[in-house]
Amino acid sequence: MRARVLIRPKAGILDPQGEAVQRALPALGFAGVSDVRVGRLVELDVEDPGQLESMCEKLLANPLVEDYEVVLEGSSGGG
Amino acid sequence: MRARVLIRPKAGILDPQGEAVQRALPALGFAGVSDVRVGRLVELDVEDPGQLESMCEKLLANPLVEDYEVVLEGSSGGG
Amino acid sequence: MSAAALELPSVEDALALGLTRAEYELVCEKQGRAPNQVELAMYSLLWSEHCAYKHSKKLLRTLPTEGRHVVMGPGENAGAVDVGGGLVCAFKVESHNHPSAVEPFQGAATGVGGILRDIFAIGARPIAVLDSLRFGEPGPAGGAGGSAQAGGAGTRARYLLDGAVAGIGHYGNSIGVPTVGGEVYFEAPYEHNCLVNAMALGLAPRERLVRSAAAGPGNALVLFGASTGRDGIGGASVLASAELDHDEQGAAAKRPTVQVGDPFEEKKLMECSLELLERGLIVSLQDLGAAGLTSSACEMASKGAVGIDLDVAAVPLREPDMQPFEIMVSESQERMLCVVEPADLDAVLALCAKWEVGGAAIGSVTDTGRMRVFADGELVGDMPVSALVDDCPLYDLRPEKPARPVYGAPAATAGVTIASAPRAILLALLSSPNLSSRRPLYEQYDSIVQSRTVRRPEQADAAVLALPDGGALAVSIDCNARRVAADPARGTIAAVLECAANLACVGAEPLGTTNNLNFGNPEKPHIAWQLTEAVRGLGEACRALQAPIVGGNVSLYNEGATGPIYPTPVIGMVGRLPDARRAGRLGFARAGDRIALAGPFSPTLPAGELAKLLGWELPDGLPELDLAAVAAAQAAVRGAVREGLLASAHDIAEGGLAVALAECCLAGGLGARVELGAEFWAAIPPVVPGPSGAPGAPGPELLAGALFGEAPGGFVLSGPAEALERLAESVPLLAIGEVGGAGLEIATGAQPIAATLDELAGAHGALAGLFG
Amino acid sequence: MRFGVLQFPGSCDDLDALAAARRVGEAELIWHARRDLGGAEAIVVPGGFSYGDYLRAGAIARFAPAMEAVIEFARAGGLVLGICNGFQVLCEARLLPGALLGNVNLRFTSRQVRLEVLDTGTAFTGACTPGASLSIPAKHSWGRYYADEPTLDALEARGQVLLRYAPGENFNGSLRDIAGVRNERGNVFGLMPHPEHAVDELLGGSADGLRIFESMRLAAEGALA
Ligand SMILES: Nc1ncnc2c1ncn2[C@@H]1O[C@H](COP(=O)(O)OP(=O)(O)O)[C@@H](O)[C@H]1O
Ligand SMILES: [Mg+2]
Repeated sequence: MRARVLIRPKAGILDPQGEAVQRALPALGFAGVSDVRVGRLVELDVEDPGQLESMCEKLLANPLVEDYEVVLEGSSGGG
Repeated sequence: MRARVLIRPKAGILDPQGEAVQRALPALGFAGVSDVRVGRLVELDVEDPGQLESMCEKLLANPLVEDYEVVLEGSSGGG
Repeated sequence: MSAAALELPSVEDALALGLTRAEYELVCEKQGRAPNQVELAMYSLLWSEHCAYKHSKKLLRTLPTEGRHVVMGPGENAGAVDVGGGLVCAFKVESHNHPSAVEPFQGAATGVGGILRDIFAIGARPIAVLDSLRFGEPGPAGGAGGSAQAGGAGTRARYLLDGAVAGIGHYGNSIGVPTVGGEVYFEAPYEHNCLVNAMALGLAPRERLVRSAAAGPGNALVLFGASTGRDGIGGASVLASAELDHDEQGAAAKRPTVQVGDPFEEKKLMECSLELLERGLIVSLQDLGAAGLTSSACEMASKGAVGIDLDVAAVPLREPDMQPFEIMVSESQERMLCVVEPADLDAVLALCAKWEVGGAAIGSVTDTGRMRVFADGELVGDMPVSALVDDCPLYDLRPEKPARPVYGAPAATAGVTIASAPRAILLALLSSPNLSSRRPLYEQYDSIVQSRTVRRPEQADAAVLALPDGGALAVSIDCNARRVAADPARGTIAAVLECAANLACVGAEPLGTTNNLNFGNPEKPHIAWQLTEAVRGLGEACRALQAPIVGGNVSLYNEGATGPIYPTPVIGMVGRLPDARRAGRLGFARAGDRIALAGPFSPTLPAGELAKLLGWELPDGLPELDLAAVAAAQAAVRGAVREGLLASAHDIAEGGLAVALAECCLAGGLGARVELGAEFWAAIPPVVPGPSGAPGAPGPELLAGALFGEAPGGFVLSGPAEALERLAESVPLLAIGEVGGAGLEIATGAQPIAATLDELAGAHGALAGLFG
Repeated sequence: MRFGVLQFPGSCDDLDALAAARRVGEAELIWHARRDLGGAEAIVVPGGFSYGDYLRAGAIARFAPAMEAVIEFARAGGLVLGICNGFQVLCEARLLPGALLGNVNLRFTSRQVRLEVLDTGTAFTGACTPGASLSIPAKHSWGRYYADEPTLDALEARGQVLLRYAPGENFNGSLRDIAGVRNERGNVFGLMPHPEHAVDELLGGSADGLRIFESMRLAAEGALA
C-alpha cells in the first residue's frame, strides 16, 4: 500500500526555509502569501501500514522539532 | 486559504535520500517497505489560489527534475 | 504595575527555576520585597551556574591572564592577542553540550553560531572554527545510523556524532567561515553526556575592537537580527545547568525548547555588525547568547555601571502572545544588541534594513543603575543591575581526592594483548576510533573558504592561516581527558603541552590560550578536586609557556546516572609564525631524509590508548614531568621549522612513537625504515609497570612501552642528516631511520613491525564505517 | 579586462573569486540588489549560499536584480562563469542546461579533486594545456549534475562538457562524471569545483584554477581586440 508522510516543522520552531520563501514571493509578483512552512514529504510502499507511526517516530521524522502526518493512499484527509 | 504543495523527484531520477531511508528501515525492524521517495512539502496561506501553479513553476519546484501537486485545504486528493 | 505582574511567584517557583532557598531569600533582600515573575525569571538566569560561574569564579581568578601579546583578557565576549601588522586575533571556545545531547544537529549548529557571535561582538571578523567533540563508545563500525532509538551498542554515540558533525558543517559552511581543525574522542563516560565544544578565531584591526560596556545615559538600545520566539525558554537554567534527565518524560518535556540555527541570518547579522563598527555608528556591542536579552542587557549595563530601561513591546516577535518574561529569557538565535547615540539611530536602523536584519530601538541607557523592564510603557520589572550581575553568591569548592577510582576500567577490545605482535597492535591502534583518520569528519567541513588556509586538516599538527604580512596564525585544540582523569593536574598540563607542541611543529610560538572546563557536579568533593587540580595545572602550564589565558568557558554538571564525564579541560591555543611559506608539515616529504626522535621522551603505557584497548584501569597519577625541558624542546623544534631545516615535524601523542611514524608515512605517502637499536634502548627509558626486560632483548611490556607508550615531549622529525645533527645541539635527539620504501618497517631488537602503506591506510580509514 | 563578481547576502566565496580575478585583471564586486553590472567585461557568479540556499540551491538568487542584468549580459554574448552556487544559480536561471541535485553521499563533502579538461579551445579553458588535468578543491552538498539522457547526449555531441571528474573523483554522483558545462553559444560556463581556491601554491599546493580566469581574460581581450 502506498503511503505518504507529511513532515513539517513543529509550531513555534523556527523555519528559516519558510521565511526565505515568504520573503522571496512578493518580489516575484506573488502578493498575499503568508505563514509559509517548508517541510519534507516521504512516500513509500508498505506492507503493514500499522508500522508507519513507529517508522516516523524512529526514522522518518525528528519528533523533537517536527510534526508528522500519515496519509494512506485512497483515504482522503490530504487537504 | 491554506494550500499544500507536494514536491517529489521525477520518476527515473535517482533519489539517494529515499534509498538511504529504505536501507535503514530493515535494521530498525521494519520489513516490507519499498519504493521510498523523499521530497519537499510547502504549506502556505494564499489569497489567490490561482497563483499557485505559477508559483510552483517559477520558484517552489524545479520542473526539470521535480513533479509537484497542489492540494487546497478542504479538498480531498491528499491520498 | 499590572495585576499580572503583581501576582507574585512563590519560593517553590524559585526552586523550580534552579535557585536555592537561600538564594531566593537573598533576591528578596536585594529587591526589598518578593520578586515578581519577570524579576524572578531574570534573577534565576543570571544567578545560574552558566551565567554566574558560582562554583568556578574563585578558581578562574588564579589563572594567568596577562602577557605581552594580550590585548583583551577574560571578561569580554572573547579574548584577543596582538598578531602584528596592526591586527589582533580574537578567540574563544564555548560548549553546547546539553543542547547537543537533546538534538545534536541543532545543538551543535547553534553552538557554532553562538561562538561566532562572541567573536564579531568584539569587532573581529571570524576567520576559523575548530570543534572538540566527545561521545560514548561507537561500537562496531557499519551498524545502522540515523536514529537515536534503534538499539545496539554504540548507536547513540554514532547518532550524536553524525548529527553534531553535520550541524557544525551546516552552520560553518553556510556562513563562510572555514572549520580548520578539531578533535574527537570516544570514551564510555561520555555515553550519557556528550561534549560539543566549538572554538572560533577572528581578525580585527587593533583600533576596531569594541567592548560591551553600555555608556552614555540617553543613548538608545537597539536589538537587531532575528525576531524573538519561544526558543530555548528556560534553556539556560534548565538545559544548561542541571544534570540531564534521561527518562522519556524529561526529554519530551524539554522538546519545545530546541533552538534552530539559521546561518544565513547570522551571516547578515555578522556583516551588519561589522559594517556598523567600520562606520563608527555604535558605542558598544553585545551578542545574545544563553539567557538572551536578560543576560546581554544586564551585562552591558553592569560593565558600563549604568542602568537600562527597555520595553518588551518594542521587541519584534515571531510568535503571538508572548509574556514579558518569555521575551526577556528567550534564547532565539542570531540576535545582537548595541548602544547607539541618538544622532546615529536612523543610520543604524537604515543599515539594519540594508542587511535585512530587522533593527528595533527597544530602550535606552539611564543613570539609575537599575534594570527596568516595561511592557507597553507599564513597568513590569525593576531591579538593581549590581544585584543581578554581581551579587549572586559564589560558592567555595570542597575538594577531596577520591579514595577509590571514579571510573571503571574500559572494556577490552578483543584482538590484542600486550604480548601480541607489535604489527598487530599497531594496526589495532590505527583503526581504533580515537586514533583513526578524522577524514570522514573534516571532509564535511569547508576548511578553505576565505583563502587563508595554508595547512588543512591532516597536513600538519596545527591549522595554519596566512596573515596579510606574510606571517601566519597557527591554532590547535586538544585535550586527552583520559590522562586528565588519571591525574587532573598533570593531565591538564599535558593537554596544554600538546597544543604547544602542535604549534611548534608548524613553527609557531604561543600567543594566548583559551579553555573550556567540562566537568561533572562541582558540589561533589571528588569533582571539586578534579576541577581544582585541573585549573592548577592549567595555570602552571600556561605560565611556563607564556601562553596566558585570554578567555574561556565552564560547563559543569556533566553527569548522569552512570557517573561523571572524564574531567575535560579543552585547551585552545593560538600562535604565530613569521613566514607562512615555512609552515611545517607532518608528512614525510622526501625519500632519503633521515628520521629522528627528538625531545625528552619517557613513554608510559598506563592511561594511554593501548592501555585502553587492553582494558587496563586508569592509573592513580601520571609520572612527574619536566615542564621546562619539554618547553625547551618545543622551542628548539619551533626554531628548526622556522629556519626551514626540517622536511617534517610531528609530535608524539596517542599511540606513541609507532603510531606517530605511521601517521608521518600516511600523510606523506612515503614509507620509512626505522631501527630501534642499542642507543635507543639506552636513551629512551620507557616507564613500564612491573619488571622490565634487559636492553637488547626487550620483553613485551618494555617493547610495547617503547613503541606505543605515551608522554609529552617527543617529536618525530625528518630532514637532511646535517640539519638533524645541528638540532641535536639544542635538544635530545636520536637518529632512528630513513624515509623511503613501500611501507613502514621498524626493527626493534625483538619482534619487528612491517606494514605496507596500503595496510596502514586501510586500518587508519576505519572511522568511515561509523557514518551511515 | 574587468571582472564583475556578484555578491549576494549569503555569498561565501565572493572575496576569494574577487582576489582570483584580480590576479589576471581588474575586478569589482556587484551587490545583488544592483540592476547594472558597472561596465564589467566578464561576470563571475561565486560560491556560497546566495540567499541561504533555502528551498533549492540558487532558486531564490536567480531572481535577484543583478541576475536579471547578468541574463541580459549573457544573451548579448558576455562571458559568465558560475562557480558552485553560481553554477546552481545559472542552471536555475536556465542560462545553462540541467540541474544540480543532492550529492549521492548525502553529505557536504570538501575534497581536492582531479578534473579532465575535454576541450582547451574555449573561452574558459583556452589557457589549459591539452591533455593535462587540473587539481582543484570541490566543496558542496548539492553538486550532482543531472540532465535527461537526450540532453546529455546532445551536450557531449556539441562539446559542451568542458570538465569531467577524473576516474574515482566523482563523489557527488554527477551523470557522466560531468564537473563543468558551457552553454551552446560558449559564453556561459558553470562548474562545481572551485578554481578560485586553487590560485596560490601556498594555499593548498595547486594554482591550476588560475587557468580558468586566465582563459577568460584571453578570450575577453581577444574579443575586444
Ligand atoms: N575557563 C575560563 N577561563 C578563562 N576565562 C573564562 C573561563 N570561563 C569563562 N571565562 C570568561 O568569563 C566571561 C564570561 O563567559 P561567558 O558567560 O561564556 O560569556 P558569553 O556569554 O559572552 O559567552 C568571558 O569573558 C569568558 O572568557
Ligand atoms: Mg557573548
